Amino acid sequence: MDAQEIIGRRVARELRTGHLVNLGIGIPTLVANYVPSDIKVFFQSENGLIGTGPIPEQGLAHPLLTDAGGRPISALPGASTFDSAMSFGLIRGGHVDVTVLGGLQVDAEGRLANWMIPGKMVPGMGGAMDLVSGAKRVIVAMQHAARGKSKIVRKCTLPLTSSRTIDLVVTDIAVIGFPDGKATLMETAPGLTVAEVMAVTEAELVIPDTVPEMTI
Amino acid sequence: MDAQEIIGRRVARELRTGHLVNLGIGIPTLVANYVPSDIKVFFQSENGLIGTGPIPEQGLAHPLLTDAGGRPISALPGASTFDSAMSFGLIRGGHVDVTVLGGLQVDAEGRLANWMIPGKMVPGMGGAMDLVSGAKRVIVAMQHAARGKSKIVRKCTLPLTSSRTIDLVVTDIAVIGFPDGKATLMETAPGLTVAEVMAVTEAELVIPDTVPEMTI
Amino acid sequence: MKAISVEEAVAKIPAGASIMVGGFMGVGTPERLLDEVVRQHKTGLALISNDAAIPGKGIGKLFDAGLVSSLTASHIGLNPKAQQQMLANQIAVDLIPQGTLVERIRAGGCGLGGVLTPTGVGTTVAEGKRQIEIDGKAFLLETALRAQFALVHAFLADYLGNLSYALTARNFNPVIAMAADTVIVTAEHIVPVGVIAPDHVVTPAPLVDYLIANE
Amino acid sequence: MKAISVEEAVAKIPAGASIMVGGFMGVGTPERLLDEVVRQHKTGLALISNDAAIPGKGIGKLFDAGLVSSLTASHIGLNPKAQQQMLANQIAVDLIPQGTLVERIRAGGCGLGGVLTPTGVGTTVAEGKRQIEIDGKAFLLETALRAQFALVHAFLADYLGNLSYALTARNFNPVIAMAADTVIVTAEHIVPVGVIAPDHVVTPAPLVDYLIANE
Repeated sequence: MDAQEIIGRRVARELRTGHLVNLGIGIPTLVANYVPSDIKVFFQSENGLIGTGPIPEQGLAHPLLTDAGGRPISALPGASTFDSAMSFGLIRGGHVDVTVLGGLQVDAEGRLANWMIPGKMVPGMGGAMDLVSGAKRVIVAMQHAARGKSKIVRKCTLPLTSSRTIDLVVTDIAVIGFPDGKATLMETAPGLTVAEVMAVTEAELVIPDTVPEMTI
Repeated sequence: MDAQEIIGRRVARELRTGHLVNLGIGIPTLVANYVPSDIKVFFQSENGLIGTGPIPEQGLAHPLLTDAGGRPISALPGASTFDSAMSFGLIRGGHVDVTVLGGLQVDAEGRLANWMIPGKMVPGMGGAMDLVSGAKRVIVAMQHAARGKSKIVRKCTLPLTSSRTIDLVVTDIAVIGFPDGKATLMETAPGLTVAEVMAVTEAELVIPDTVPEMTI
Repeated sequence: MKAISVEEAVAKIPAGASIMVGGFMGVGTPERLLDEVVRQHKTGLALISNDAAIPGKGIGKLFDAGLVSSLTASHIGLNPKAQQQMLANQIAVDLIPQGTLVERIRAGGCGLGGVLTPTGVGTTVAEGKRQIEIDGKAFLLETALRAQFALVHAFLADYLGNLSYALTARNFNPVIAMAADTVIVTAEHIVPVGVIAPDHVVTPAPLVDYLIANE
Repeated sequence: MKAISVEEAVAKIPAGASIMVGGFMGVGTPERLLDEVVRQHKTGLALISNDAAIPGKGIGKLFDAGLVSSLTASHIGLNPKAQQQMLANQIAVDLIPQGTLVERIRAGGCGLGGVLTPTGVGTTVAEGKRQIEIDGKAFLLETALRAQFALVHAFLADYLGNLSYALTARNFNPVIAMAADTVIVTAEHIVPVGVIAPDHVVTPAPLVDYLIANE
């Protein structure tokens, strides 16, 4: 199982029937592929849709039905469409139960930086700041490290996405939560020891008495 | 022609094809009866309708189609319905071209008091404050005097509806505008002289060189 | 969303709860829920609604039964009972402009702290409120409004909880459906999923907690 | 509402005008209007839109033709031309959170001076903005946004100007239709009055100034 699949499968286990879920681009998008069939969630696309379905078959795509990246999607029975004011009313108003976003850095207190690398092109924050500020639960799904450097850092050096802290980080090697506002190792990826995770994590981690392996 | 009909007919002449118009309760409601057939306006009911039509025939009323007072109305072809946030977005956002409201007092600078008599029961301002603050043009339609006392006063003694001044008052004996912020006699009712209007008006009126009779 | 009986739904509302109720002069009000609130005699309610309707109809029933301890509304002019209870200090009444009321509820539902409105500047409505100038124009800062429960009346509800509304019965319903911790809905018709086209859904299913089932 | 040709409509837009354009990554954008804006070479536009789409599509065409002098948007990540023009200081770009952007436009359309949003507090977005505390929680004061022109794309438009939208092509269109001095609309289908049921009208007719007629 590759790193992205581990992350996608583990995040999917956080979803419950009835949840309204918003998935960011990149790894978060994969989560939809791993939702167990007995769990019925609503996926929101922030361009104005609840009830996103899979990519339509060849020849069935409709030009006015796309995801937030402009790619064709389908809509499940019971879907609803709305304008952008409603879409972000849902997001900022706490109606999104879970948002899953990519990350550049998450720090020891749960702050997220995911929209800007100073000195590089700034494409804009899109809906990320609203999602992190407003969703009931924020899960970051990302590789644990980039080019050998831990993305779980002591303190974010990149510009923050929100002053609101996130709830959970799922990486290819660990699940980290923030009880009492401190990064805490909740689970390790199959086959990895606590010490191995700590060794590749810049932030200091609180280590509970028992740290189970991820079930994926 | 009775006083109310004079007022209703004269106000109706202020409406233009394409106008979005909101009529308050009482005398303003009568305006709809006197709109010339070649003028096509949209009437808004602030409970969520553009395109209000006449009271439906006996037996055709629908319980979910009423005016802001809860009375059955009909909807004309091309009508639209919406929630209260949209309804007041239209009102406050300047999309209502003309609102016609009743008045308790209008003063020499064009301020309106129409929602509260201290010491009496306060039923609440409903949508009046939003209408006066937000409509493009505010016309007050009222009797010139109540119990022998002029309602066009030097200065409002009743609580104001808005700090925004109104554009026109149409009464049974005069049309008064507010160019340069001063109550100015624009027209007199048929058969009345300027002196007769001034005699029953508490506020000082600017009198232009020519004051035509109302065309109704 | 869970489909439950009207008795079960109303049993979830404690005495003294804050409730928003849809409807405009009794049109678009969840009558079955209000009848059951009266039957279960839920006292001390903090009620937020456009108006007080009239005795015997819509929200008026709550005043008839003496269940309201406070009311936030834009007018109560057509309900003499509500007026009497206000004058007798049995209920605390906060009368606010209708556009301000709906915008405060919308803010509560959309995660905004409040809005700046020109309505009420220079009037008694401005008393005790922060006034903020933007480009030389004065606005009142009106804060967000939420409640524990929203009692919503829809025209169509599908099995998932998607809602649509009819004609002037829409009014405050979709707005309060976003601004309460628990949203309870009655519908004129409960229909299969797909009967309401995606473009015609006004309140998306995830906003609805309980739908009152047919008997 | 007046039905006019696309040439006449665009001729009303002066060079340097502020324009809001509907669409989200090119979906729900009035392409015919943008093609004509390019043909008439309207330069120096102050553009307000969700994004910059991609070259050759939707709003992207305005960057291809070098017509934009400033852009207010939530992201331009998928349009390299817009990015190049930003880096070359040919266009001034103001990037703001998407929810804040749409709420600022809604405020402009609804006569609000602004809204208080938690989005951006404690980030670079907060720089230079008033921060207001309500019940101990911090919010940014985000002010209303309007434009001279809104270019709207609808699915159905009736002869009076009532509009409805399809699927995810709704996005910013109904919001900008309230926030501009002049509203110009293209529609996939122009239909007789009554084809759009009152409950399905999203943008009421009086908001529309010009509808682009079929050729």
